[in-house]
Amino acid sequence: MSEALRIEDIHSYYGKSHIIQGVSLKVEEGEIVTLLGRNGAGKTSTLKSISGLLAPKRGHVWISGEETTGWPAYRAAQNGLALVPEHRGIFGLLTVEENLRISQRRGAQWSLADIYQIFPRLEERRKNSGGQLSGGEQQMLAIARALLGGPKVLMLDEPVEGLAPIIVEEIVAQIKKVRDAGVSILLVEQNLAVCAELADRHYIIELGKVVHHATAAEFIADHTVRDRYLGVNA
Amino acid sequence: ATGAMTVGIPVPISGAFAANGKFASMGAIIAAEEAAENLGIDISTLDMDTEGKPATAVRRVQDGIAQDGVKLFAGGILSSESLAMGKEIERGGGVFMTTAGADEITGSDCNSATFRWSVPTFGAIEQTLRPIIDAIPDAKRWYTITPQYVFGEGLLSATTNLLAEKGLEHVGNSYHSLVEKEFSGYITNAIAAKPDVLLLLNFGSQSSDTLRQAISFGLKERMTIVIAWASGLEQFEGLGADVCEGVYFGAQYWHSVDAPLNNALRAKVREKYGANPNYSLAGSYICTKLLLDAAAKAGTTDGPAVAAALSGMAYDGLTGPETIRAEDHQVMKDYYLLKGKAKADMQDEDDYAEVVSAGQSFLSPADSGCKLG
Amino acid sequence: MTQTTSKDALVTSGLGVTYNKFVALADVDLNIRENSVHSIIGPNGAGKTTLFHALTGRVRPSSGKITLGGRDITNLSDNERVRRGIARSFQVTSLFPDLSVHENLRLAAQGRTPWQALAMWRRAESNRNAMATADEMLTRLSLTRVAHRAAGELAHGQQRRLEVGMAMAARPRVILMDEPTSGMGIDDIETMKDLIQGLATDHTVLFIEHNMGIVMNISDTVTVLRLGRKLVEGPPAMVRDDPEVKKAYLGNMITGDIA
Amino acid sequence: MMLINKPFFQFGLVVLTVLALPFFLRSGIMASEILIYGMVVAASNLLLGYTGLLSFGQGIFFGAGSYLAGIVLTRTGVPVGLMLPMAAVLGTVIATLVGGFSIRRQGVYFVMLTLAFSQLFYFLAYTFSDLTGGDNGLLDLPRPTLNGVQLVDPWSYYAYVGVCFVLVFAAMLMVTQSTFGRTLIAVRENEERAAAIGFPVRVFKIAAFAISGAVTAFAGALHAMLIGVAPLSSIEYHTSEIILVMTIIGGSSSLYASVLGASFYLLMADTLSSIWPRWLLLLGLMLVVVALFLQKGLWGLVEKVYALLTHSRVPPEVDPANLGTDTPAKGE
Amino acid sequence: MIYLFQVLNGIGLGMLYFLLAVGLSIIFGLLQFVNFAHGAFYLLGAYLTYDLVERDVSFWVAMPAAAIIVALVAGLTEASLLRRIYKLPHTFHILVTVGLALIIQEFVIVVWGPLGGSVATPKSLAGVMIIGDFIYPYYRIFAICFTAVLAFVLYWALERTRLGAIVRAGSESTETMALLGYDTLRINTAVFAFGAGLAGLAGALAAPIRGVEPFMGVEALSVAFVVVVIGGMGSYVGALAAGLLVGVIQSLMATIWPEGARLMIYVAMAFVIITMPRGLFGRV
Ligand SMILES: Nc1ncnc2c1ncn2[C@@H]1O[C@H](COP(=O)(O)OP(=O)(O)OP(=O)(O)O)[C@@H](O)[C@H]1O
Ligand SMILES: Nc1ncnc2c1ncn2[C@@H]1O[C@H](COP(=O)(O)OP(=O)(O)OP(=O)(O)O)[C@@H](O)[C@H]1O
Ligand SMILES: CC(C)C[C@H](N)C(=O)O
Ligand SMILES: [Mg+2]
Ligand SMILES: [Mg+2]
Repeated sequence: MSEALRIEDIHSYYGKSHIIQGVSLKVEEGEIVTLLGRNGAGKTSTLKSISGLLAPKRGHVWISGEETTGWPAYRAAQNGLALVPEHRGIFGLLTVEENLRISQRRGAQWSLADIYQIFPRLEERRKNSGGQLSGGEQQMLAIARALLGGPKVLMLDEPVEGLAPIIVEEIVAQIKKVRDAGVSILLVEQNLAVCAELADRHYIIELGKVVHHATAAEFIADHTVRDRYLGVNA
Repeated sequence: ATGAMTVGIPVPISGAFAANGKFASMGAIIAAEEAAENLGIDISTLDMDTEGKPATAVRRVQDGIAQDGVKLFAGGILSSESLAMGKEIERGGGVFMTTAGADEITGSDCNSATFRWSVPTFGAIEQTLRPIIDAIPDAKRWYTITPQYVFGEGLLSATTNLLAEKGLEHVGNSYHSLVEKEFSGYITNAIAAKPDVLLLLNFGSQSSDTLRQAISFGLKERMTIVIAWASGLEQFEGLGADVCEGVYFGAQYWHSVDAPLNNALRAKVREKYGANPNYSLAGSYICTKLLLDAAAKAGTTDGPAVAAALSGMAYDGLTGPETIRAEDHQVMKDYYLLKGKAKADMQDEDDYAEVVSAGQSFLSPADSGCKLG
Repeated sequence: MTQTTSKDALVTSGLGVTYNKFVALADVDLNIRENSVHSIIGPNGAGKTTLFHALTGRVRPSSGKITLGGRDITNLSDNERVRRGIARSFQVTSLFPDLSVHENLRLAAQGRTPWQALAMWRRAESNRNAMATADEMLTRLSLTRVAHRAAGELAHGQQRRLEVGMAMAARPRVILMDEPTSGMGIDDIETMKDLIQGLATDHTVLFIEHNMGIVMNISDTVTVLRLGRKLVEGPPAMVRDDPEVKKAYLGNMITGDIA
Repeated sequence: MMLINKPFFQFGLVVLTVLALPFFLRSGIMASEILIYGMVVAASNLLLGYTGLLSFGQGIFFGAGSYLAGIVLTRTGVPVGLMLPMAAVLGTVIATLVGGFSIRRQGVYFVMLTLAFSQLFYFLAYTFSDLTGGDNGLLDLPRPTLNGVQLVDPWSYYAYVGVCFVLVFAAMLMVTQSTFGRTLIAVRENEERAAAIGFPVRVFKIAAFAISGAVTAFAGALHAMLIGVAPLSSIEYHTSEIILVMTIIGGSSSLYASVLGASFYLLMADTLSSIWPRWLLLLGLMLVVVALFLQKGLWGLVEKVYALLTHSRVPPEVDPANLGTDTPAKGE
Repeated sequence: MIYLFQVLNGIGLGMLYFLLAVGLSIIFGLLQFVNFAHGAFYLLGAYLTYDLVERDVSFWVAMPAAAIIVALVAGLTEASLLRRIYKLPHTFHILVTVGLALIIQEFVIVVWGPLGGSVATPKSLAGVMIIGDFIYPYYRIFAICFTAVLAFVLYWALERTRLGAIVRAGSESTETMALLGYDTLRINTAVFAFGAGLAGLAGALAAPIRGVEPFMGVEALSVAFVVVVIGGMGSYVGALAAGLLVGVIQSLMATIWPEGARLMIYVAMAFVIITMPRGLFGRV
């Protein structure tokens, strides 16, 4: 089965408010796909619905062929689905190293050593508690943790939000490496430059619906779409 | 005779002294039924949960007086609640009979409405210690463990006086608070003082805990252990025969005592509840009984009248002939010294102890510090 | 010299902060001119937020001196400093979520005269100027429509605006904003940009920002921090072209310039 | 704000309660106790509901008040009219001390500190028995006298308490409506922000304690006169616990909720305990039920009903009043 | 000399207090949950031991059995009840656990009656050790050693293993734990049951020393709180150090100023929180 991730007609709610109103998308193996959209469009909620943090009321989710609809988050995770959430979810009381250790799972293609190579800053601060990291450092730690879990599918929610450009570049490069290691990636990002840099395909979501779908090339070419849905020049 | 009568039974039914409360209300009921028979009027008892707290106790009593027009009250396990209730009942024009321990009740805080059946601390110590001293003359060194409140203080001062009089050595005392449960520290003190006798002046579960821990420290083999004021049969049940064997207990009441009224009560309780009466039950029984008899005699439940009838009354009690002293409303009755039996020697499952001696000793009203008009 | 300082709203000299052993900020000298828009940029972990913490009195500086309008405030408590005219907005939105937007602002305004608030007999509404300030802020932030909604119910963009409004309501001389546009959509960013620019007329503005679009367009001065130290300081154009800065921070400018 | 939470309406309810109780209760003692605890619980509510401080120390102030009554009335000639304000002052002083120390920590640690203090004061009272009467407590407290007549009859004393109750409550309503009260709410909602916009948070917390202590001690004194004793049990940790339970059962979104909580608890305890000796088991069950299904307390229920009747907005599910105690202690 | 004895005795006491408190501390550490029912689990453990020994079950079977039963009861309670209230403010944690404590305590009275009872020390450990003037029961010596070993094993498990880190991580964000592939609900239940089980074990161990009575839980709870707070919430080492400290203070006071023994414990507690806000070893 060459599909790493596939979701069909997902509907999710927060209490009564119908936030995700029928999203379908797929990520082929080894692909990087981005999910674009304005604030509040439903990007994070989509990721939550896939990971099981937010149980969809309708629709289906397959992770590398196996249907995981309605699974609790921990099962999906054990099944190779990693989500790096917006708020990063660093364990403030654990040291950086402990944060990483508890995230290790057998068969992961990344060792602690690799991680420190990739994020030297984390090695410098490994004895600090997670709570003492700056915003950027926390983001790095969050991604590092996801990798240690040895994911088949990696979902990143605005991974470079609030990061300095130099770090952004590092991370972009890093994400490429991850992809090359055979991990399929679903990326939520507001920063078009980053998307353009990375993605093979794009989905644009608005008000909880996928409103546009394009390959990287089409997307670069097509200004009208970008203006319409993302209001870049607004 | 008068019409229907109600006796209020203000005792701790919930809380740390719940056990005493449970038995107390059982005893009261028996007394009420008896009286109902004899007097041919219906008599009811009204349980009032004091939760062992003076505040609650007083409120219940106030309500009893104001709502249900209750005038007769038999109960009060804890000194604090009994003292408070006594005052309130006097104000409310009722009459109160209690078994609580503090000397004040028929001493400095005595009042026209309050009577006390149980022997105060002075008598308790006299009747517990003298026989022991005679029995084991070479026990020269005594150590005491005392709860820090009036009841304990009373027992302690009586003890020191007696030891002084007998020229025996009081080698030390450890005070503890009323919530203490860990006594190993005090026992260590006692061990260090090398006494011949360890005298426990605390009450209820605290004296049980102290005894258990003392025994686990092997003190039974090294010295004589005495509990001056055992709470009665239920305490023996809690401790078990092995623990009690060879230990001396002072007691207000013992079910096997051969007195007409007691034999009758024992029989009644056996057939009604299939068990022997213990101190809480018996105490409550006699208090209720006395109140009812007096009320019948007075032809009214009105406090002062009943009180008058009680004062000076002489009757056949649970410990034999008993009289109620008019000057301070203290009942003159026997206090017992018991000695724990070995399991093997027990005749029946409640035969935990033999009665070593019984007798009466009371301070004169003058010395008790009671000023009753 | 003397007349430059007279123009300086906020001055730090040799300011340093260390967390346990870790040096987060070291001898930073800043001169923030009155009614200027002064932005702080720098890599994550450079010490920007820490600098704000030090300026507002949230953390004690381990060395150095802070003066506000010539008065030394280094040892004043955080609430003292608010009375002296420093107010801040937070990198992570921090409001009174269950209170109405109006009440949020009223409190912020009242915070200028906190001891008055100890009056247990005076009704809150009786403080005329606090009420007035609140209303004024509502219009300036164009939140009047939602004035009586609970702050927690607002959309992200509105919450960020209120966050800034809370700082403004204290009518401070110097207003500190920590990444006012973080997590905002492009359109919201524009509004925020204009708002900040407008502030400069009657406040001195000091803000942390990662969005170069804003930094380069509206700042009078830009200070670049790195590893807790001041790297470069100057007008946007100069900073933008500084090779050091490029290397240390901006890289190939893949953030921000797109907006 | 819902109509039923508006100050004038709440005051109406208070007055109504005082007038109505005599018709519903046979016992003037019980009625008086309800009013007295009503004050105590409202004072605890001022801390829990308005400031977000979960205090296990309320019993300290209550006991202090009743001891002061005991000492003053039995050992000095000071009249009741003077004794009551003295109690309030004493309460303020102790509360300021206890509060001042406790608020150095937040969240659970704060709770634990107040707990430690309540134990500490219990043992102080217990140990220094010449002042407090130790386990016996102080006996023979007289009821107040109005122009020569002593208020022996429960209902006449009830009237006396009723007047105090209405006055105290009016004062507390005023406090909660004042700038001060509104600032307390801000502190509860987001302490860090409150400090950042210029409020000396600690001062406000301590002030809240002071008021709470004053009212509680005042009530404590009234209670001592009600039962004629100043018992050790008043200052017990257990008393603090019950006060807290009443506060939560009542709910903390309005002051009157506290009166509701107090009445409900006292009446329930009174009936249950006469029905079944093991009534505490039922109480336990009830606490669980309240926590699961009645998080805004009885008053929350009233609000819901009212909202249904008037189709107005129902307030948020979890009582925001408690969020303050939710944030675990963060190190400064 | 006497002071030396008191210190030794205090250490014995302290180990018991440690065992009593450590469960509370662990539970708080993971769930940020103040468990006012902890004392009740201690009570239950003691009564189960009492009951089993009364039925002539060997103490050595009764003790672990009691602990396990308590753990099961606690686990069920967690899964069916407490689980629902973690999200709520502390207020409700306290309300529910206070309620739970009452329920268990009254339940004990209903089943075993309001009177207490004694639990005989196992034959093998009857008798006392005598060194010069110093007398100490073998059973208490056993209790010390037993707890000491247990303490060591626990320490290793909590601070040195990945498991420990997981437990501590869980205390911060269950959602993130889930994203990392951990079934947090199960972890919570397990840890709560374990913590309560330790309380039950403490009760079982204490039964032969103190006997049983329905209100032993209340006192136990307040001691446990003091220990946990002095040691630092959620800190394991803290619980150990504080347990010993409290034990020794209490013992020494028994000689120096007996009336004040309890008072001093709380003085110490207040003092520590004020001078060392996080307790001796607190992380939070
Ligand atoms: N926990 C929640 N409860 C209620 N509504 C929510 C919740 N989280 C998000 N929403 C709403 O769902 C909608 C989509 O939110 P979501 O976070 O998925 O958007 P997003 O595309 O991730 O936005 P951003 O780019 O700011 O992250 C928004 O309108 C938001 O207000
Ligand atoms: N409480 C603390 N204890 C120890 N170190 C800390 C603490 N807070 C921050 N730090 C460290 O100080 C440095 C500066 O942190 P700060 O939050 O000021 O960075 P920043 O410039 O705001 O980064 P960002 O742009 O990501 O917010 C970081 O390396 C951070 O790890
Ligand atoms: C019942 C009494 C003999 C003892 C009890 N503790 C009291 O306070 O009096
Ligand atoms: Mg999002
Ligand atoms: Mg920052």
